[in-house]
Amino acid sequence: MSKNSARRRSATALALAPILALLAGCSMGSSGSSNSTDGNGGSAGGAQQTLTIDSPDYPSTLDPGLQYDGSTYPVYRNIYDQLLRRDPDSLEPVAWIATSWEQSSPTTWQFKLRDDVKFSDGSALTARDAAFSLNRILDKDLGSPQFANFSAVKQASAPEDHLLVVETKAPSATLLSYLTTLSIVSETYAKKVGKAGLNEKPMGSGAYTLESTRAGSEVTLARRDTYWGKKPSISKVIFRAVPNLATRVADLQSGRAQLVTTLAADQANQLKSSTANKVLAVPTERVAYLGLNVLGNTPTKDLKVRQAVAAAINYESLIKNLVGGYAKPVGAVLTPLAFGYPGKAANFAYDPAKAKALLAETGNPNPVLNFPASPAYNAQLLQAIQSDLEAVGFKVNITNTDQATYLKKVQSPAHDWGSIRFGRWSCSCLDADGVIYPLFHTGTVWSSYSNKDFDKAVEAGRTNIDPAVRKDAYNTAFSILNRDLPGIGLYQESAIYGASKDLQWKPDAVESLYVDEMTLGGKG
Amino acid sequence: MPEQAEGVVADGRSAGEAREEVLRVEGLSVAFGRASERVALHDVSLSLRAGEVVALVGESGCGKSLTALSVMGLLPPEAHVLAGSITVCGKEIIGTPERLLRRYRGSAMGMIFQDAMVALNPLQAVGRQIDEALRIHTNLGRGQRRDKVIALLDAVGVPDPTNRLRQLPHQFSGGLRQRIMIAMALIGEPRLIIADEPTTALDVTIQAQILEVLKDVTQARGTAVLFITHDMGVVAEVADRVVVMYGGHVIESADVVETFSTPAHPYTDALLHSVPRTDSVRGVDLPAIPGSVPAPGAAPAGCPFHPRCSDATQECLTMPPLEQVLPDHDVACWHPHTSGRSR
Amino acid sequence: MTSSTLSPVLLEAQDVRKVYRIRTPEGHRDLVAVNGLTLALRRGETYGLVGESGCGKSTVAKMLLNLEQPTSGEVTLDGRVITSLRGKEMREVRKDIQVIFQDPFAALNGRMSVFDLVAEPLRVHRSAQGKKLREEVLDLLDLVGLTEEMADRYPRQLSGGQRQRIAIARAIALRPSVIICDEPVSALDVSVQAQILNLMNRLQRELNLTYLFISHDLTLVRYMCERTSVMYLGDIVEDGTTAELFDNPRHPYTQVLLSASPVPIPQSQRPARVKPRGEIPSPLARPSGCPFRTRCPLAQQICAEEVPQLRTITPGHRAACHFAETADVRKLA
Amino acid sequence: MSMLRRAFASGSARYIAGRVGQAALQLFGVVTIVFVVLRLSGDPARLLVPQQATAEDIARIRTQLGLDASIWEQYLQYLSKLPRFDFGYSYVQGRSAVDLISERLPYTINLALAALLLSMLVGIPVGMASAYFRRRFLGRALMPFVLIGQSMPAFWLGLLLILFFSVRLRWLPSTGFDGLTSLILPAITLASLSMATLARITRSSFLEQLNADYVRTARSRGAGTARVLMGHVLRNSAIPIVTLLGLEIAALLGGAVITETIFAWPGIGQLTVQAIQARDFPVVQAIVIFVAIIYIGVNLLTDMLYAVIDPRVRLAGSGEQV
Amino acid sequence: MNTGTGPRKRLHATSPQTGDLPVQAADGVEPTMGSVSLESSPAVPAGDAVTMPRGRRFWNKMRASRRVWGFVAILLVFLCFALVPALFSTAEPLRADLPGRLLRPGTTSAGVTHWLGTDQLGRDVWSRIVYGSRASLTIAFAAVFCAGIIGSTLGVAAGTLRGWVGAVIMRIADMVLSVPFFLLAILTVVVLGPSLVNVVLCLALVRWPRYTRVAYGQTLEAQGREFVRSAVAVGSPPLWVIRKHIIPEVIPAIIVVATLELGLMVLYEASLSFIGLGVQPPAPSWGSMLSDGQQYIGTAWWLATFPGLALFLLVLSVNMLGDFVRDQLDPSERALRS
Repeated sequence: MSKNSARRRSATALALAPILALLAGCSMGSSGSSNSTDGNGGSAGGAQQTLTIDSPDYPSTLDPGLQYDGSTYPVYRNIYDQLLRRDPDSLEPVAWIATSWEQSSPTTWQFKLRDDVKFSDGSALTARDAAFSLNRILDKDLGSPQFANFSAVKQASAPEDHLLVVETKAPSATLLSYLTTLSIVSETYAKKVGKAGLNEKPMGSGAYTLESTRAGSEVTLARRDTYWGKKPSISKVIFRAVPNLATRVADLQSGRAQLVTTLAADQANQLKSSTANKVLAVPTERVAYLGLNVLGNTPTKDLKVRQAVAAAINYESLIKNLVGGYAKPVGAVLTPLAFGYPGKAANFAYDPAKAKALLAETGNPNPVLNFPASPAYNAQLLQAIQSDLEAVGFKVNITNTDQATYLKKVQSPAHDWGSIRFGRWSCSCLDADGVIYPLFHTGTVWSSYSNKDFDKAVEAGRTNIDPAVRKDAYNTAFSILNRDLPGIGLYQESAIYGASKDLQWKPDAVESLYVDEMTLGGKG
Repeated sequence: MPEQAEGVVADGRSAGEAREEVLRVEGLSVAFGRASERVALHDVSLSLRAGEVVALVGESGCGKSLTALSVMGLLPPEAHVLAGSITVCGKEIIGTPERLLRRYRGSAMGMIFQDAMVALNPLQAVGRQIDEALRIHTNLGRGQRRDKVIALLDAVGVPDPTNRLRQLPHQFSGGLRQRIMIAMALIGEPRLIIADEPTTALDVTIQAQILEVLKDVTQARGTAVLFITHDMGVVAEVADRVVVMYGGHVIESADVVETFSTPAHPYTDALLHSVPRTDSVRGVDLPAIPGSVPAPGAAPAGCPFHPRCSDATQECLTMPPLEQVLPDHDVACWHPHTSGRSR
Repeated sequence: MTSSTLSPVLLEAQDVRKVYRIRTPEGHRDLVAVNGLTLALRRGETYGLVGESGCGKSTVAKMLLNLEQPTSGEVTLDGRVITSLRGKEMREVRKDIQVIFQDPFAALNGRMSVFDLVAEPLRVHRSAQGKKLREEVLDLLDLVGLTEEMADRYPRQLSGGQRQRIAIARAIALRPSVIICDEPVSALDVSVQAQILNLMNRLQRELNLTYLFISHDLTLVRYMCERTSVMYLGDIVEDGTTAELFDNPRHPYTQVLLSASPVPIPQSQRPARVKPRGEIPSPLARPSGCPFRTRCPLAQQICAEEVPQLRTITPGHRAACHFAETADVRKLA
Repeated sequence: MSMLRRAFASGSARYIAGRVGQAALQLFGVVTIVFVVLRLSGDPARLLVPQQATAEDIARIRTQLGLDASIWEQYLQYLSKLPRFDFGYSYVQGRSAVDLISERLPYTINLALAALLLSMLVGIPVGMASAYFRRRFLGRALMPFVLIGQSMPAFWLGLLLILFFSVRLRWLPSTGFDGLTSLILPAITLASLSMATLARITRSSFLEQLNADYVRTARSRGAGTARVLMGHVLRNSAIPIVTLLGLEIAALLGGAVITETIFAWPGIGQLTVQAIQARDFPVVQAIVIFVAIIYIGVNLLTDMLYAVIDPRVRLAGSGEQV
Repeated sequence: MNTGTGPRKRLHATSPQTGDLPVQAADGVEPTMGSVSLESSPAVPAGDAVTMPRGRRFWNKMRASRRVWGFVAILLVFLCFALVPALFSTAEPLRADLPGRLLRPGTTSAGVTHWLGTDQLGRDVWSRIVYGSRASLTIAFAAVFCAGIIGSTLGVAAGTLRGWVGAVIMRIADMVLSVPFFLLAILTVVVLGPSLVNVVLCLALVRWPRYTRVAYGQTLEAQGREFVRSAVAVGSPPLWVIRKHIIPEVIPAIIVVATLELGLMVLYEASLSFIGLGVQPPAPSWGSMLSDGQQYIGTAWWLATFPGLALFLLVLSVNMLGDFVRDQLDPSERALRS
């Protein structure tokens, strides 16, 4: 149906809704074709296996040029092929559509692409498509949120059918990392259907194609028989948005879903004793941290106060009790998975006596810390931190606002948001640059810290491609950070999944959720 | 009852003494409250013969409506019968199960209520409401019932009955509504009609019309009417016999002419004289009855009228029995006025 | 009796008219509640206004009290036009013109004690306070025949007659010169009515009150009033001294009304009644010509065509009928 | 049917036109207030960009969304598009706000009607029974029973139902939409609150009518309990019940946020919360308009229903007397 | 005049019918004063329902109803919790004890017996319920109070002023009613910032139109009452009429609505907590306990069940009392219709 008429029709429907509601019966339709959701992919082998995956949100778009949040990416990356993938174990970028690559200059990269890849409409995937996909994100008119990931790129081009050339503005050490997130769309198709069409009817070269969607709640993908790679064992996969955690667990327990994402530790532990289900967990590059306001007019301006905060927190207890062991201690605001991780720093150790002493030294043993938060963060964790801090004499006021207000507040250039905040950071790049640059570099939206030496070090890390030089730069940067404590690393988060015991799958650190790597059916 | 020899009485008045007794109330006492703490009817007795109109007279709270509701078996849940018997066409009402009573209501006895505006279901077409008694009590077909309803509406003077059947009560004027009430009470051809202040809410010009219709249709059918009112003018208009109640007691019962000419009970007498008459003189005080009517179930011991009675003596602190003072004229008073009022 | 005809006019209504705009399914329609009424009350008299329900007599009361604004015409009290008065000015005037409503159950706020009810007019006009207020209230209660101990009771504890006494005490609290009595006894038990009428008459003598006595009950009006107007469908159809009006009614409606009124005389001992035809028409659909013609036993062609004017038949006796001189419906009975 | 026709008769047309005019004004007010307050309350651009985005990235998105214009310009631009039913495109999903709403409408309607039906099927009989048997044990025991529903938060009740019927018994699906069975649990959850309110309204309305004079009249004709209740009282006590049902249906169609969240039901309620949290202005505004239209429409419908139930209630004003 | 026989002692010294002479009172008859004859007040046994003032009748009914006292007792207990929580709690409600988290009801840890178990941070559930009653009751009563005051004031104003002022008030009320609750709630919390006070304000802002509609209807009805006209006729100024006559008519219906709303407010606070905008942690409220506990419904049932039970008892008591009050004050129950 044509976009326009569809809109007009639904507009009329909207205007008449109250009447329609009563007159028209009310069948719940799904756009595209209707499907019967056979939730039980259960038993063995066969060609027809359906997998149902519950995650908290509905993908905000199926256009890979736009959003790439945790609910969106896992869906469309099964429809599209990426230029590169990561090795599930080493997490290094490895060949996928690009079979090999080389740097012809510090700012020019050349990628050789596969020549046997076809989009699901039958057309061949060429370097032009890849270049288009990248340039599209860089096109300011698209307004892609991914722009920031590729902002180092100057332009991409396709001098040959299967040769992709990417030029960066300056040498970029993280380019390959980011290119693992680049999904390749068909230039012809994208130009034909436009932005909206790409969202509603995505067409890629991946292992699955879109079968149907259902009003903000379900996306069904079907296996492509003409896929160039290994034929996936699961024939159909349904991504469902189930916002409530307890409901997701119930879905798994009742056999409604075979894989549920984003579990919390307590709920995961509940599944451990189950005979039908299991917990899949993997440490991610996501680091949980506390941001401390160094610039604003708050007690945390005082280094001693910041040190007291760092000493007041019982890291082990948080990890053991609240994150249920599904986390690992960190020594900085970075995970060991990322390049530039400096190792364990002495500062981050639970020592309440020291904290009290430090506070006593400041002359105010009971400083008041304002702790802005949003419902997006685990409330019990915040309360545990609050409790730890209050145990050494702080008075901590947690103030929840919704995420939009929260962001506006903590990103205010006036640095008047409060004293401490909790955050979870990942950059999909496995590199210190993606974490400490935006968090602590002078003038970035998140930073309430300013240190010229630190700025110099992270800038060096960003513009050099020599790993040794970079490693040095980050060592310097982290030593400054660990001294000044504008942030405190709490732990490395794990991605926790609940899965039916029938599901064979090894989750990876970047939470990619490739369905083609999963199989259903008894062991073996 | 001893003398119910006759079958159907075709003609009302001429049948005279031998007319069938339609209603007999004997020693009826009714009380309110869980412990019967408020006795609202004391030993009420009265009887009605076919074709007769008996006016039950009294002011608010004297028990006249309660008597009527007892006859219909429609006492409110907080009231109950202490003693006595009520027979309608020879059938006992007191103690009869609700299921059986339902069969009598609307067929053996019908009731006309005071305010037709609220006594009619405001949301049901009047035809349907009139028809309901037929639907309940007869096996007549739809058409037959409709014909009956139309004929009756015509008889009570509702113009264009065929079309107005479908209308709702609010679409009728007060007078027409009361005519509809009458038709509704009469449709089941009951032997007894209880009319509870059927014209109180109406204007005098309309009242005259309604009283006439009521008399006409009941006389034609030989229906006995227990006519409840507080208006002595209306009593004079309709009644054959008058039963006066006060404070839950029957205090006087007599022929209509005698009631007005020689009221024996001081209350009846005072009631007749406290109303301005054509010969009342402006500026000269009316002979008012002091005090006020006792609340239902709260009449003083003894003669309920004694606190307001100019003739009251110590004796009046016990209740006088209802005794015959003249032929066919009963009164419950220790000091009845037997020869009319002196003033 | 004749003294009142000599005393000056106190309350006067001049051609007051009240038309309500009513929305009906067929659009806006005019409901003529009062159709140009002229009335003059002389100081010290009791003036009767008789009519059946819907004839507009209560609307007249409300307009005289300035509780409703007339569509046209004006009301003067002691020579002062009060129709246009508002707010404070009108509240001052209210001291002088008071009202007794029909239903003492509805007209007294059940949440207030008798004392507060009687004290209310004194309080709002700040005419007495504290001990003086209490004395005055007790005086008023005494004046209407109630005891001091009644002061602490609530209306629901009182009988209808007692309630109406309280309403009267409220009305006389500010020593008004005129009291509009809108059906003052029709909600009361018959045996109590006489007490209230006697009280009203006594108060009139003692306080030199002027009454407008509105009623549907002819016998009451006949007993209470010196002069009387008869209303039908928003019009005055006949007025005059009460004696003349009742002894020699000239309008067929008055005659019918008199004839139809029930009197406590057994049917067999009084003349036959004249019953009007049909029912009172809706004020939304006033008949053309004479408003009574649809029910009048004597109606002629002319009655539909011409509106009969209120004209003097004998001095002090006016009627609005084309055949006022000869009409006598009683002959038809 | 004839009554229906009469209720909608010519005189009503003007009344309805007047009401629609008023409603339009009201709608305009709501839209304006929401428009202004929304824009003062948060920045959608910050929510759209990834964490590592720079201030320039955010500014770029703001320009892209037209949020850098003055609020007046934005407002005028928004208004100018409204007559064409152009409510704009979702910032988050890029799809037209109208599409997003209409896609979810059937789910919302289904759930709302199911819940309404359920609460009527339980609430009205319970209310009737507790009024009729008010002096007996049954009448007294029924109300606390329905009150349990009224005092349970939806998320608690919903999860209990899922745990019991889906996880333990495996009788009913926990989430999803497999026809009627999927509807049962969310409908019960949603109905629990309105059920109790409805029962109470029915009870009080019935109590009032049971004491009415016409009931005695009907009994004086020999009508029995069933006839009195169903033939007379029910219709006469319907108006407050219909009023409440109107409010309930408006509220339900406006979205049952928590029930929808628990059962992953893709209705308007979930969309509302998502859109507000993401400051997806076009969608929020479209929802506001949509809900207000429903509210106004249901109000109007309720008014018309009054006229059907009680012909004395004329849409156009006072009734006539013949 | 009297034809009876024997000597008679007159009950009345003179004939009361003459009216102008004082009447001697007999036993049980009111003595009269003044010159006008007087009806005796009806001799009604003391304690009779019909003649007692409303207030006393209410208390008598209440005293008679054992059920009602049960509900009053529940409310009183909650009130005591809220006023002096320290007397009833067995542990510090805010202190987290991570090793002792999610303990089953009845478990003893570190010398403290957790009768209702501990929550996900190891805090004592019973103590949190006790302390939580403070926030929950404050929110419920304060929100109802604020919304009731604002709403009824506006309703009475709209009803007395009518005209365009009334129309504007009522249209605004309609406007507020037609905005989804969550939108309004979130926007309010966003604009004001989350705090106990602001939750109250937010709920008041969302709920006032309910009272407005009821107050408006009652005011219109009261204005049609004859005693209001009577008050105007004696010259009462408008504010006097409103204060003395209209407001007392409006209040019973408002009380009825308020009792219905009270329970709802606790639920609403729970809903706000569910999306994180309710009472701020770590302060306990039943609503936040419920919403925090819901995730644990499959593993630690006691987290949500006990605050839920407390909420149920509160809602039940308030509702049953509300029903009782309504049955006594407002049998016609217009109150619920808007």
